[in-house]
Amino acid sequence: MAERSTFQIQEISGHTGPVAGRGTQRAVEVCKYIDVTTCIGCKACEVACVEWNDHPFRETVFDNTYQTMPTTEWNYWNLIKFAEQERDGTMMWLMRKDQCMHCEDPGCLRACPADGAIVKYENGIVDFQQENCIGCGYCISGCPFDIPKFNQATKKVYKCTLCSDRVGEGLEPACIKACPTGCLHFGTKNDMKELAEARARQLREYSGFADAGVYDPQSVGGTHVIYVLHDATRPELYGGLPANPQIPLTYTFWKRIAKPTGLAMALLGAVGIFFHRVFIGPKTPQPDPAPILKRAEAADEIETGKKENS
Amino acid sequence: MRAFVERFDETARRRFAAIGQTVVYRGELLRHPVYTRFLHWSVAIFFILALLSGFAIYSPWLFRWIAPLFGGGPTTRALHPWFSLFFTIFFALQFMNWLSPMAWREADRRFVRQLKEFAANKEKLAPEDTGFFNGGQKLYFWAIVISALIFLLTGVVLWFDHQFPRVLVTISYVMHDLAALLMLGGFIIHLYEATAAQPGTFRSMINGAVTEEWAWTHHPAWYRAVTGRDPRESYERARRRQAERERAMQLWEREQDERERAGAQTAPAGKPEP
Amino acid sequence: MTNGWIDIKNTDMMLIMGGNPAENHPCGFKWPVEAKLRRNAKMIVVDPRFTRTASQADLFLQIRAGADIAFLGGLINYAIENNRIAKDYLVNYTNASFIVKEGFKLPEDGLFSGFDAATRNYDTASWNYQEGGSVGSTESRSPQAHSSPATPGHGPMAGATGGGHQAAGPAGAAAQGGQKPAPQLPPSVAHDLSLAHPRCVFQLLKKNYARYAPEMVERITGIPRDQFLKAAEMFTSVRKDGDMKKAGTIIYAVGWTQHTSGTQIIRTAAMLQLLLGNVGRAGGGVNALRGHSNIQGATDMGGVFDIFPGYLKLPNPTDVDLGAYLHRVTPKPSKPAEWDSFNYWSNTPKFMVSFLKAMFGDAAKKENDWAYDYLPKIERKYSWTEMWDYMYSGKVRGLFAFGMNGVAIGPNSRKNIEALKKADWLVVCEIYPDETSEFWKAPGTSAEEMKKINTTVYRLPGAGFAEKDGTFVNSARWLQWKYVALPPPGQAKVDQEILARIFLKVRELYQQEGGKFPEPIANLSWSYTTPQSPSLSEVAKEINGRALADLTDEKQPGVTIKSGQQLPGFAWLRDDGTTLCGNWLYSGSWTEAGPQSQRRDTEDPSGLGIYSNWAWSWPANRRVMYNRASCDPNGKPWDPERRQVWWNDGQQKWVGNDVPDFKVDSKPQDHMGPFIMNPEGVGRIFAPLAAFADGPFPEHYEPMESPIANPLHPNQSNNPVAKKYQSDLDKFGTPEQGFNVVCTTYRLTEHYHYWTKNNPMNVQLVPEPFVEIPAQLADEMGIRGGEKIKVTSARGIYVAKAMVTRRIKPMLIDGKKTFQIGIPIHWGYRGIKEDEGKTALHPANMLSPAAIDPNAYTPEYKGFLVKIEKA
Amino acid sequence: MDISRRTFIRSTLIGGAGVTAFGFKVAPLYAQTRALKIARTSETRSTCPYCSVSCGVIIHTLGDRSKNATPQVVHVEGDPDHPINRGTLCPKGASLEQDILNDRRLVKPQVRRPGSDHWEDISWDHAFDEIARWTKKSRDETFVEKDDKGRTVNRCEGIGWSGGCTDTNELNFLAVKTMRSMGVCYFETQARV
Repeated sequence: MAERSTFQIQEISGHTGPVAGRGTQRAVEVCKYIDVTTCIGCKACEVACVEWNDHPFRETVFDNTYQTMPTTEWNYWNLIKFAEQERDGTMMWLMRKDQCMHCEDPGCLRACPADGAIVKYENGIVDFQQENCIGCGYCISGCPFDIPKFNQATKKVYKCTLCSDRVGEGLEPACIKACPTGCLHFGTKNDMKELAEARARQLREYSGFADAGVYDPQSVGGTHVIYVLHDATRPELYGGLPANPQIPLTYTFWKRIAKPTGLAMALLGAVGIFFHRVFIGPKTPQPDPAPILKRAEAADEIETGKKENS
Repeated sequence: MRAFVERFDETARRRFAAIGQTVVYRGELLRHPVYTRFLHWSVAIFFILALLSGFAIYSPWLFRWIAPLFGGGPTTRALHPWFSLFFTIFFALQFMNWLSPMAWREADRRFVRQLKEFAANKEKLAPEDTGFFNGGQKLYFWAIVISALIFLLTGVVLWFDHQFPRVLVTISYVMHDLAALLMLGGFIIHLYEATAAQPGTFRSMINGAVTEEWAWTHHPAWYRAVTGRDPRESYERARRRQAERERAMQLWEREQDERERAGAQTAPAGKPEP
Repeated sequence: MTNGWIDIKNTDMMLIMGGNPAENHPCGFKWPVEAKLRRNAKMIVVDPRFTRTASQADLFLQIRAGADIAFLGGLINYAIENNRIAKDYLVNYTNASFIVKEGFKLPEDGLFSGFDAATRNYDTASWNYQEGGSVGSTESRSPQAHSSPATPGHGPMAGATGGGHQAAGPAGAAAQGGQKPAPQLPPSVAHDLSLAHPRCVFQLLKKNYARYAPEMVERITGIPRDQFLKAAEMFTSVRKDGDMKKAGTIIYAVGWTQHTSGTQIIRTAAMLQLLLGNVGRAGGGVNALRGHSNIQGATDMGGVFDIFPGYLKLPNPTDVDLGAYLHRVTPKPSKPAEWDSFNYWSNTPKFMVSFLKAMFGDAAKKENDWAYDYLPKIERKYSWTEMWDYMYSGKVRGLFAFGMNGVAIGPNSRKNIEALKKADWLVVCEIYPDETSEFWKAPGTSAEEMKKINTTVYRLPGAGFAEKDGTFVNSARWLQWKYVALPPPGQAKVDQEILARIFLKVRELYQQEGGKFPEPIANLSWSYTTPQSPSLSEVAKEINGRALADLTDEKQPGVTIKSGQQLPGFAWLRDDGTTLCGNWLYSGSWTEAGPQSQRRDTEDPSGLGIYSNWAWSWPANRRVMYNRASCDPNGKPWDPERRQVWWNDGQQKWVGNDVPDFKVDSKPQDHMGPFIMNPEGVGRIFAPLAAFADGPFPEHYEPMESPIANPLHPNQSNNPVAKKYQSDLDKFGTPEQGFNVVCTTYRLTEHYHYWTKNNPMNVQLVPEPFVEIPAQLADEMGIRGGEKIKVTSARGIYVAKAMVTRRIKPMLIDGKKTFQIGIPIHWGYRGIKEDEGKTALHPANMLSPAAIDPNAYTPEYKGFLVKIEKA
Repeated sequence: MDISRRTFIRSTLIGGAGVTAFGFKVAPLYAQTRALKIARTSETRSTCPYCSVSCGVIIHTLGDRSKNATPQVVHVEGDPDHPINRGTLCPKGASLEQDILNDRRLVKPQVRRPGSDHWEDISWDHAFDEIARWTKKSRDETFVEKDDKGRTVNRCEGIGWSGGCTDTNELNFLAVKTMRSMGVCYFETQARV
């Protein structure tokens, strides 16, 4: 126990038995609040992320957009999604910082079969542990936001850590610190919720965005990255933010209920077989030497020559 | 195609027969040639490896215990598809090898109908028309064929998941598990039937030969086919011989008793007459 | 900037035009955003493209590049028509009430009075105030009397004082207007405080901009009438019902400067702000965002041909001695008799002599006129484009390029490349391989041609920012010291060592072999501890200035500055050779108390974002200039909630959260004007005499290459005094020749000029050059996004991928459907992708024309004509 | 916020130290957070060299400035105390690490001779000698002491100076001193363009 993280672990992927740290330490939930309405898409957060995490650079090509690349990548965890929209005649240029949402109910963690490959801390950060990752890629299909990405070379999956190394040291995440317009904020989930709600109200009352609101999808139990959107009724406009993100049934129903049942049944079968041997016994090649108990009658039969029909 | 398969199997069998050997003693019948045994055990080994490594990924309860056998989670995950691949290859050969004997027949349908009796062990002898393989064995065989196919297809999807749509991956994930459960069920029964449930069967896959008794008991039709004798008669004769041996035994024992009693007064007399 | 970055958070209304701060100054842009969040301030963005800044705007208008004066003139007209003006401010703090001389003519036909078609110059004599009261003529030879920073419009003082320093003196009208005695401002000016007099500045203003009615604005700018009115209503709403509490700011950058009327665009903004009473106030002002980290410092330090440090003008041949020079350049007060004017430039002699002492030390003596002869005397322009033109004609033999990529910067890069081929030598000090140092390898140069290029090129590895110390000055005029973090890589050296060793070598050669006029070189003061590589803190102290004898000041009895001590500020400068000062504006930056530029106090008691004790701001650590104007004539702040300075009756002096930019003991009733750098003491709505080469009022002129004839006066379409060059490479295109698309160049937030194309991180963000074109145009031409297209101007071609966007819409310009495209400039023929052969290897400035603003000599990088086709 | 003076506990291992089965370690390492890379770096306050907002930056370099350690940049981050940027940076500022630590940097003096098609290395001393020689030549050839009207002008029209706008004030002042003392008229910087 010499090495201990500053965080307590709340959930561990593919883990049996209780989690040692769970509930043994008070921890505030941390949260990123992203005010999409004041994002200028400058990509400072993208750079700060790559720089802080010392990611190798990747080839990009210009593709008729300001967006750096189509989606986040294993070495590009933080991507601004650009979208041009005409809202009743006036042009809108929507820019949304896309990254891991650090769900309260993380699809990746649900899907992951490897013990300890994904952990969720009490403070809400969902962190991948590449040492334990078996590279099965289930988390990729488990994530409703298409965030985890596979690295061919290492056969592991990577994603935003919410700068657990910085947060663990009491610093804000790199992207948050960099953001020049202050559209990124970091703090406790409660404080961020308040800020976000206040901003949404301001947008409704002063900026004429009647549908402005906060994005904190309850379908995944809420997220530790929340957005304020001009139009919270249509999150898809912002680079395909799912209105109602869902963890695939595969990883909820199938994995948590059907699988164990199947396994149990198989085991039951084995037991059944065992008792079959005990009660009914084997089929020996016939004729087998007559059992002691039956000897006498066997003899009589031969004397009487009576037809045997057993 | 079929012709090719037969030609292929023929040569394969001949080759393997030349390498290895199967000793058949008197009162025994050749059941599985070297080639078949080779295939069977290759399939078996890789199946078990795949099954175990698969289990590790299948369930957290087993992960912690099984993964280490293969050198930890990552290697387990890395090896699993390869195990499975070899399993599939060998099974494909076995499939060709057994295609004809595994053909589904009227007898098999009947066998399935009487599965309950079979399980309850009512009949001492298998039905007259039970051939080289009985219905149960065929069922298992075809179950493997089907699940192996599912494994292969879904397995590829899961192996190269990032090249397939996420929906397909999630579906494959379930199918793969289903196939596993199906095969697992069959496997447990297979193990039992081949060992504890039917003494004398296991050796057929070890040294390839079985006793004639075993043959007419479990696969009468096959017995007739290979010996030309009627399994029922053979069985009756065997039974009668056994009964006679019994009686002779009893007579001799009775004389012995009397002689001992007499011998208690006078000196022991000579041996009993044959 | 008259104000500062943080101060923007105090505003109620923002007009962001001719600039794209979200793109180019993201970290400064947080303050406009802050104003929106904290004050619900409104933001109006006017730009040829829907930019990143526009994405934050409450109202965005798409304007045709180069039509800015029409728009701003329209705003002036609207403000006057709807009485959305600050009356008291106007009367007391501007020259609105001044009466203009008979004979001055407004440019109804596109020309002001006094135009000389032959020399294409104005005789500015009639651009003057009416003499008031009984003021006899003076002996003053001052042709003009005001000051301003270099690069008009970019200097923080540009706004209210009215830009163009070049307009004056040798490089200005005096030179252009030949040798006849230059006219002067009357010491006492006739004025009419009722603003009713037909020839008072206000009435002339009203008359002139009445021509800029919404309909006309629509024809010129392409902004629909209703949208323009919406913007006008919104912006002038800060003065609704004469309320003076609110403040509005105007934020701009090179989107205004880089036009043949650049300076005048900025002046229009300044006039508008004076009209609305926004100058000098927290959350107000005219804010030039400036470009680079030390562009402001470079300008302050005389980094342009016609000034010395501190905006001291270069002498011209007519200034036979220092006396004559000082007599000419030192302004005399010119104001209504009953008013007072600080006229701070009256201290020019002190600044100049102290500068000469800094230059030549003991060699500058009273006997030799403080070595005045050592200074070059100029009478024509030697600006950036002139330099390349003269090099192209073989007259400029060699060039030092210390961190400036002239070929890529252009304009008309082809010409610059050809010019360098004609030079004898080129010394480039850079940190990356750049286009200029490899001009001889420019794409399309054959092996044969290369053999014929006889230029010797030296490429010296300099030090990056982290490897040297020293100060930068930001847009807000803050001097901030930075420290050395690590040594330069390989054999690279810090720039000061490179420069010093070159100079010392030259001096050595002159001492050994003699040569043309070696005295200034031999006598240049170079008394640094390590002459080979002067310590920048020593230089910084020299710039601040020190006493050469014990100094006392009758105003501050008991205070003595010992000989050799650092000066506390420029108030202590002397013209008797007892002080030395490299740049009077920076005097106070490194005092006996130590380097003020290193201060790190984060206290901001007023909450106005003044941070008086963080670093040091020129002048005299003032954070908001002309802050006297933030109070009413009685010295009470217009807005009690945003108190910067105010008159304290008890102490009988000006006090406040900021340093008063004013004579601290001047009572309000003395009526001293707040614009102390102007001889009038008030802001100039009418810029008299040679302040500007092209008129005392801004007039809309079409860009040199324009899709239409000027709707105001078709016969005088362009700026009559704008400069064009005559070389065979200076070609201009017309719509008739098929150049029918308006093109503007711009910068991306992901890149920095021609520098970050060497930084893999930035290259990753935007790997390749592209051209932004309107979706409609793309549809018409069948161009798909990502396809290569070829952009052609009269000067060159540019090939890049097309970025098809709905953020640029087609416009109706004077009834003619017109398209605009935009080209980010960040690529050339040396860079990560360039070296991989991934880009077309053309600098964007192959396209831009060398058409020059007559005041700032800035080329027209924005709003020239091109044609586009599929490549 | 003196981040560089923190001690940092690296990671954690929950569930008892290495339980083993079949000789294999079966208890995986949980919650392995990355070490704070700037935990013990040296901090230098500097100013971003890009735009005129002049954001304060902190340059984190390897080593504690002890004699035997050669500093190399490992990270550049905004200066939270700076009133204007308050720790924030733009994509250019945030990538400054790559500007300092860049394999495209020029690291030795080079010369391109007339008619040549390639760069040659040259020693600093030779470079300075030759450049000074050129400077004197051009100045002597083009220097004007008196203009056509016979007025003293003392100007050199044959040499140009173009200074960068990331040059410090101090360097600019040295440039003013040296160039103007040589009579250079074409004295320009980025300020104009």
